[in-house]
Amino acid sequence: MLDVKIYNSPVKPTWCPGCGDYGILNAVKAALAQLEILPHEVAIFTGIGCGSKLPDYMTVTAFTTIHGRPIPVATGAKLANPKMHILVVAGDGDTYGIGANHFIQALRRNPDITLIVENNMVYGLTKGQYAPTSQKGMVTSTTPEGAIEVALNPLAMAITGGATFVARGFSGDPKHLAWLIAEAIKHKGFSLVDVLQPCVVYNKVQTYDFYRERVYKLEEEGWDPADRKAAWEKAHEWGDRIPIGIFYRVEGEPTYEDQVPALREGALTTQPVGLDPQAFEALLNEFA
Amino acid sequence: MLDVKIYNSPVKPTWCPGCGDYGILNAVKAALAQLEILPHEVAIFTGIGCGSKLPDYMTVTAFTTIHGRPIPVATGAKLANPKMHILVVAGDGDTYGIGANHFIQALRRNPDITLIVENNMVYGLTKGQYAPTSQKGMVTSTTPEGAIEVALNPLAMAITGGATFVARGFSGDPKHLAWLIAEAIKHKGFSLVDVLQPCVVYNKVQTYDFYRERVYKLEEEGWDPADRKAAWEKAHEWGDRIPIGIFYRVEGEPTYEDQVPALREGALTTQPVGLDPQAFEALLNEFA
Amino acid sequence: MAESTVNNMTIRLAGEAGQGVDTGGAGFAKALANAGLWVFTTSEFMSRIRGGLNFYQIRVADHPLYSHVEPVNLLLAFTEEAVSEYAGTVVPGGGVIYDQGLKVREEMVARNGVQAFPMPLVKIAQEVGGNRIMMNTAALGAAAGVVELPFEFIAEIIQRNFRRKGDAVAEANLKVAEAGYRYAREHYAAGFPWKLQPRKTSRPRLMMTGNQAIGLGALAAGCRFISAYPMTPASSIMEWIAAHGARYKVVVKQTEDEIAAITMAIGAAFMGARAMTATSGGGFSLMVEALGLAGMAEIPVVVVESQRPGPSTGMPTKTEQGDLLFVLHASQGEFPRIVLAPGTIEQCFWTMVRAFNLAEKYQCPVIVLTDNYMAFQARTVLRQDFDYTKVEIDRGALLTKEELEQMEGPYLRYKITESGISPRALPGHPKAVFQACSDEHDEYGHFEDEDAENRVKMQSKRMRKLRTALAEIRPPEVYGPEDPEVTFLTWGTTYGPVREAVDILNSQGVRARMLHFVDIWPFPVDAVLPLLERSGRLVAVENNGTGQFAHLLRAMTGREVDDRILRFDGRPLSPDYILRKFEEARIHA
Amino acid sequence: MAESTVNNMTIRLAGEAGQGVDTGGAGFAKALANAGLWVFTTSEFMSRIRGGLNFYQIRVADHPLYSHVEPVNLLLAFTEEAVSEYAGTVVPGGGVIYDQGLKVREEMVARNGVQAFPMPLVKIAQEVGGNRIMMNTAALGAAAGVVELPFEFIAEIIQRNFRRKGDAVAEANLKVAEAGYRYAREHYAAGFPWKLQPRKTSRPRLMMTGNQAIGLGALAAGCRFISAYPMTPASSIMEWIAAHGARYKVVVKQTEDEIAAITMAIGAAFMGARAMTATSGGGFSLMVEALGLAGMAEIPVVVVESQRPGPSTGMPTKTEQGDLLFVLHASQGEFPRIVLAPGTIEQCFWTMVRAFNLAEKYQCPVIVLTDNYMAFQARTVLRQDFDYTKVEIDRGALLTKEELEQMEGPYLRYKITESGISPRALPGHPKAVFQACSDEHDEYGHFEDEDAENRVKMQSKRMRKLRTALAEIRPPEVYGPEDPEVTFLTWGTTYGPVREAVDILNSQGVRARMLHFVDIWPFPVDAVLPLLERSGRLVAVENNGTGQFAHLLRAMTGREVDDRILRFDGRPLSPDYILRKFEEARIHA
Ligand SMILES: Cc1ncc(C[n+]2csc(CCOP(=O)(O)OP(=O)(O)O)c2C)c(N)n1
Ligand SMILES: Cc1ncc(C[n+]2csc(CCOP(=O)(O)OP(=O)(O)O)c2C)c(N)n1
Ligand code: SF4
Ligand code: SF4
Ligand SMILES: [Mg+2]
Ligand SMILES: [Mg+2]
Repeated sequence: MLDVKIYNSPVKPTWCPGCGDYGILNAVKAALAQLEILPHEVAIFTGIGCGSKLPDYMTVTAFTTIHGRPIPVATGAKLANPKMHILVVAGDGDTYGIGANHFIQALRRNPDITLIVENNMVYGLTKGQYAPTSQKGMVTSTTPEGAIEVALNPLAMAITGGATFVARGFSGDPKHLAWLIAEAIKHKGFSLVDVLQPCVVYNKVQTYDFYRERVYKLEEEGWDPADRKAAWEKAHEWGDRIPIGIFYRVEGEPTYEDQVPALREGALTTQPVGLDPQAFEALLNEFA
Repeated sequence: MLDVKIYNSPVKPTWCPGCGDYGILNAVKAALAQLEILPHEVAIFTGIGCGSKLPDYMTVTAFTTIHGRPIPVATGAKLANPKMHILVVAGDGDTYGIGANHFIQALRRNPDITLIVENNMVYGLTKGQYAPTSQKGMVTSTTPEGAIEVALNPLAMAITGGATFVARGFSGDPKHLAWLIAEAIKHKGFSLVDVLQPCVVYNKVQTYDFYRERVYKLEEEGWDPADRKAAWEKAHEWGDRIPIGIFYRVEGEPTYEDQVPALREGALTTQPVGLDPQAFEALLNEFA
Repeated sequence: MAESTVNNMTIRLAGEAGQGVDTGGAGFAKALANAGLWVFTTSEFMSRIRGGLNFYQIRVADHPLYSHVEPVNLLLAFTEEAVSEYAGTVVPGGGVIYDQGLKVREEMVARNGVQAFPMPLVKIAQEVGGNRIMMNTAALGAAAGVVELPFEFIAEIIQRNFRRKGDAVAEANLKVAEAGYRYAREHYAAGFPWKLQPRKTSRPRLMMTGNQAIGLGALAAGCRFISAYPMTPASSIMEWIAAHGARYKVVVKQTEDEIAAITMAIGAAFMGARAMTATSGGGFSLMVEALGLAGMAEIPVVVVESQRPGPSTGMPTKTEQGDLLFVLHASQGEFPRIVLAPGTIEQCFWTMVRAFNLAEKYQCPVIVLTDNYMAFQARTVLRQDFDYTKVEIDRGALLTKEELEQMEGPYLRYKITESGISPRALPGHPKAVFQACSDEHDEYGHFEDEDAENRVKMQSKRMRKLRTALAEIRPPEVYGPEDPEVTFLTWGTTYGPVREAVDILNSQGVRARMLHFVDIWPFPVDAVLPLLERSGRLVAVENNGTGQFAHLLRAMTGREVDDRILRFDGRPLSPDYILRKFEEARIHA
Repeated sequence: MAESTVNNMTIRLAGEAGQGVDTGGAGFAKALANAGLWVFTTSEFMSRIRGGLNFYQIRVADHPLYSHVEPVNLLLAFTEEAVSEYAGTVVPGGGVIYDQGLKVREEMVARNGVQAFPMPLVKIAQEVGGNRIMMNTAALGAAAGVVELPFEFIAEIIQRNFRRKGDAVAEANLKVAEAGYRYAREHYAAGFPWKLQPRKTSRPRLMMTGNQAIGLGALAAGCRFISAYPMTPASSIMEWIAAHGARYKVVVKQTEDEIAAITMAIGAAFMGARAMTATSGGGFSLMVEALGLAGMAEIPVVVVESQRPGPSTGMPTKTEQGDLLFVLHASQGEFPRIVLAPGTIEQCFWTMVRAFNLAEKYQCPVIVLTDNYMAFQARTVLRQDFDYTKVEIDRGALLTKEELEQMEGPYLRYKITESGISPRALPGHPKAVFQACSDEHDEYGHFEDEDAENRVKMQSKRMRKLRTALAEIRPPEVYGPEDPEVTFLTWGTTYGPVREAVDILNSQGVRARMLHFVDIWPFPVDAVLPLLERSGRLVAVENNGTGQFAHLLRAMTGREVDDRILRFDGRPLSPDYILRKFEEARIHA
């Protein structure tokens, strides 16, 4: 167990007081400390949004990319250097809106990446438009008569798409969340931790109280995360009771990077750049 | 029942002899004829690929858009003029590759659009690279050691994502396919007909024979398409037996266009352009 | 006490996000407009939702205003940081209003002859209204008190703004404002030289922001469809239209991304609805491919590109004109597009009307280029300048039902014509069966991506539309004397700052002129050449780092500018800034 | 019989997709190369997988070739359509080989002195090889027979090409080829004036295509990562690298779209792998946003943009240089990028090596602009021109482990420096903890999207890299005499056609010169200005419809070209075309 302070940063968060992102920041730090992963051994990739500012408030290798694209950037990074721990931290807009295609494709690739989604069911940074996870009927600046789309179900999508680790956390319970994130990082393969994150400014429905009244922990009810079909069904539970915890987990599936022929001899980044002259001559011979 | 000949076009298909797309073309024509939809009452939107050339070989209103984008173009068209029948015809690359985000989002919007996917599990027009629906291990020009991604399951995705009509056809059985397409068009809401389409040049595994030996019709086995969970499970059946038919159907869900406030008084395209002067003055008053 | 200056000052409200800087400022500006004064507001916001430091700045005068200016006469500071950061912007003799409870060292404020106006604002709010959040209402009242604006104007705006929150809230706020007003008037008004006095106006005025004018223009033009994805500073265009969508029958769709935004609009336009999207540079980047689709398939679509500083995410809440060359050349291959960059609130409105007409007449994408500065600026304008009888809807060569019915032979969607314009039919009519096509095609719309001769014909046809359009492309506005010593070359949203700089220079005896471009592409080269001949020193003034318009001018005319006044620190150009740089250049020359 | 011309002719194979036009042509070309001849091939393919009409054309000579030419001496037509479409391209005295079984009217062929060479190709194939598919092997044999190339060269290539299909197949094909050879030699060789004779070569040669040279250059440069999405004409770059990925340890990823393609490459480059992507204009459109990310976050990434005719889907299998201004200005805001456009196979190779070096030295995106013409052309080149000892890997200011360990104070990823280059550290080292950032940032990489001063510093730092890079940007290649009457200004893949046109003009007594640009951005203005002073008539030669380079030249130098020779029908420029247009312009002038 490392001291979480090593991840501290001089930068003060610009999040609103009470924002659910604070709990996620603390949970990420706690999970890394628990797993004894040093700041240079992990790289965090984010998109753009309130939540995506997270690594700016840490001391850690990071890349704040563009809105919606942290997953492919992280995938390229993982393939270049599989030895680094790779986290993606992004908003629901980043992940299930503009970036949803990358999300879908990552599920079936199974790179050893942990995706933490700050799911506040709203577009925070752009001032409160609705999000793909907004519940039908939600009134926002772009849906003054209420959203007419059915909300996207990230967990059911992930399970269907081939994810090997699917969990949901609640930023109001950072300890539980830290445990989930640590489990996700330990998992070999792609892991999703969708986090119920209250946005105290723009989401007046899914508040701390809303969740506190509803969430319960799967592991406390003896949930078996090995059953994919049951997990899919469970992912649909959203009402008076909202489950958090690990919905689905399967170990032993090969990771993406494990299957790439070019990586058999290790990370690309540690090998000399350029070709062996003989290898080059062999290439030229193909054209002779 | 109209004469299918009214959809004929002077343009000769450029598809390879034996291509599964011929069967789909015939089935589309037959379904339209059966439903007595005239060429100007339907608009077909396609992407780019072998299959996406389909409306070029018909007499019908059409828009061959860009690779991956027929779904949003069609959605815009439907919202502008809900009276037109709207079909999207596109390749698996178009729909589940580059365009997968639009696919996912359309599922939860439920516009009254029929999506027909020419699923040959390969990129035909660009000469045989693997596709999102290619089976793991498939050897192509970009995967000389075999694809390492798990194939995307379009039906399970569609069911999970909120589709209200999910079916699979086989282009080697155009009669059955025409029936499916007609059912899909009749369905009020978003309908997916994923078509097993042999590519005789680039897919040497999923051939006509491969399918002929395996496909069976759900409706012949008394399948109940009302059960969403069962449909999701059924969508995973892929082996010695491959089901075709309607996996899932739910009627009565409101369509996207039905819920848009601005459309309550009918199609946008039939209304005069510009504002009533009094309405304009009322707007100006907001700034006074 | 110094002689007082009436109706010519700048007031800045500053504080954290969430403290009501924006709404308070807008309310105060509105009160001034109601008092018959001319108002110009700008603001600066951080990319965060709560906290930080934002300001909203109101310039007010007896005459129409086109720009903000930098010096502040009265600062309303809601936080300590607001005092320490912005006290330096206040001119000698000016004042800083702040709550006594803030940890502010009076000497800090009182440097350079600036007056400190500490007041018990929170106390007033709590005592009179019962609520410390009403502190900013007290401050607004205090500001009015210091400048001696009759209280009725503040009262009216409070009534209006708080009405929907219930009478009790309105009443409480009114009381708080009045208490603030009285306190300030009593303690500080006598020593404060800037005053605001109501004026009678004969011609009714409106106050609106750039993005509102864009939304209003779109509605006036008959826009029926907007699909967009939120992005500062464009978001409020969609939001404003959304608020009016049900009533004015406009379909408003927030999409999954900008690719869907523009392609949905293209689908709607294909069907015949006037359709648009709005975004900033990052979102426009994602629209690039579909822009070419509209070019090739000849779909009329209007794209508002509201610039902010790049590259990439850049400075999300700041301003820049860095995307000109980008939008001019975006997408592979060559196709006609029209680029318009309005310079005033009025031009935002009329440009949108023209944009929809030009899009349908030339069946191509029209890009309206604006930016953060324009999006958020608010100005008093004359109501008569938004005269709906002058709004003409021209749908171009759109075939009527009758024309279609009488048509002999098949309908050719992409008919080769001298003008390049092929008569357009909307889907749904039995005669209007055709294919729109992103591939090179024949006149019907069928794929024809082999034939060389057809290619040359089709590509030439499309490009001819640009030549045809040139006839109605407007020359730059010439402002200032004949025979200038110096000509400021500028475009888009810099209109106001440059115009005011030109006025000041002329008042100082420098024969300065402005050439301002709204219509940028197709480039009105024939109109420009004679103007360059008698330009004197030619100075490009642009809110970017390289002088993109100067680059374009040289490419199109060969003429290189003699100098460049550029700004790329995320802040808008201002008359002050331009004059400063102009002076520096003169010294160095 | 006319006097014969030795080793100077063009052979065209034409037929349906799927008939082996491509592989047969490439095999024949290789045989000629093995015979010590210089070869240049081009091809034209339809956007379909089977059927239609394609051709593959081989120009062969005793001296190095840089371009194809249009007139054909010998046509191998596999279908009736191939005869009817292309017989007109054959010069008087030339011949058309086709199967007797085709419905071809001999008079059709024999117009204008062209000779018909009907032969029983299918019969030969069936009798000798047992298989009618081998007809094209018979035709290739026949072609060699007519030009009297010793059969051994055909034999060798057949052995090599069919080996992997088993000895029996190779043997059968050999027999078929020989029978075709014999038949043609007996019946038609005497009357055919063009002959090919083997030459001894002292310097070993290679034959490769543009896309292969790009792939080879990438591997030589140490590229370890390519993520791309298929798009003609770029696809074969990824495919060629994929075929070598396992052996040469290059991660090759076909992605879900071009956005993922470039962003994955950016991720890999961030980690320290040399990374690239390759696409055509439509795909590049989708990469535009991430290009700016690479610019802002200072990530070295190489993007090959292989042009084809737009707008939009356009003509997928044809050629054009229509994307120059697009790639120069793509993405919002202003940031450094480097644009290189190789003109020959050799330049494709070396440009890729330079691209990776420049990307890492200046920590910015480098765009290599090529097109369909270059992608598919094959040429014999000297092996010595691919000398690996001359390949230098320069990773620029990349901090070593030792340097990092000795570093005092925190590592500043975006340190402000005079050159604009901030020393780069790769993630994974305890000292290399930093943030790469798409938002405006401070030296560490933290968000700093408010501060005006920091913005100016950072933006200026980034832009300074371009000034620094200018020192190693190469001037255009000057080819032709001093004191020219006419200068052809050209760039990228038009090198060969223009060079050969210049040669012909000079041989005719016209003092013509070529200025050819590989390095386009940053624009080498200082090197260019003196060259323009003594240019004579300045004529832009471009494979597009508007003269995009001429536009750029004027923007950068003020100099307008006197004339433009443009082509935008989807076909490449050729020496013949250039001379024809040059002559026309002379007549009209
Ligand atoms: C291409 C692009 N489009 C739009 C934006 C504007 N934008 C910034 S953050 C954001 C959405 C934020 O929502 P989410 O991802 O849910 O994050 P949150 O702020 O809620 O944490 C948007 C639309 C952008 N930066 N880039
Ligand atoms: C943005 C973009 N990227 C790539 C391409 C090239 N391209 C054309 S069709 C196609 C894929 C075809 O596969 P699919 O959609 O499955 O259709 P099929 O040809 O198999 O019917 C691709 C990658 C393109 N046209 N546009
Ligand atoms: S707007 Fe919402 S998500 Fe953003 S910082 Fe504030 S509370 Fe958090
Ligand atoms: S390549 Fe495949 S999908 Fe394309 S036309 Fe040929 S058989 Fe059909
Ligand atoms: Mg969110
Ligand atoms: Mg396919």
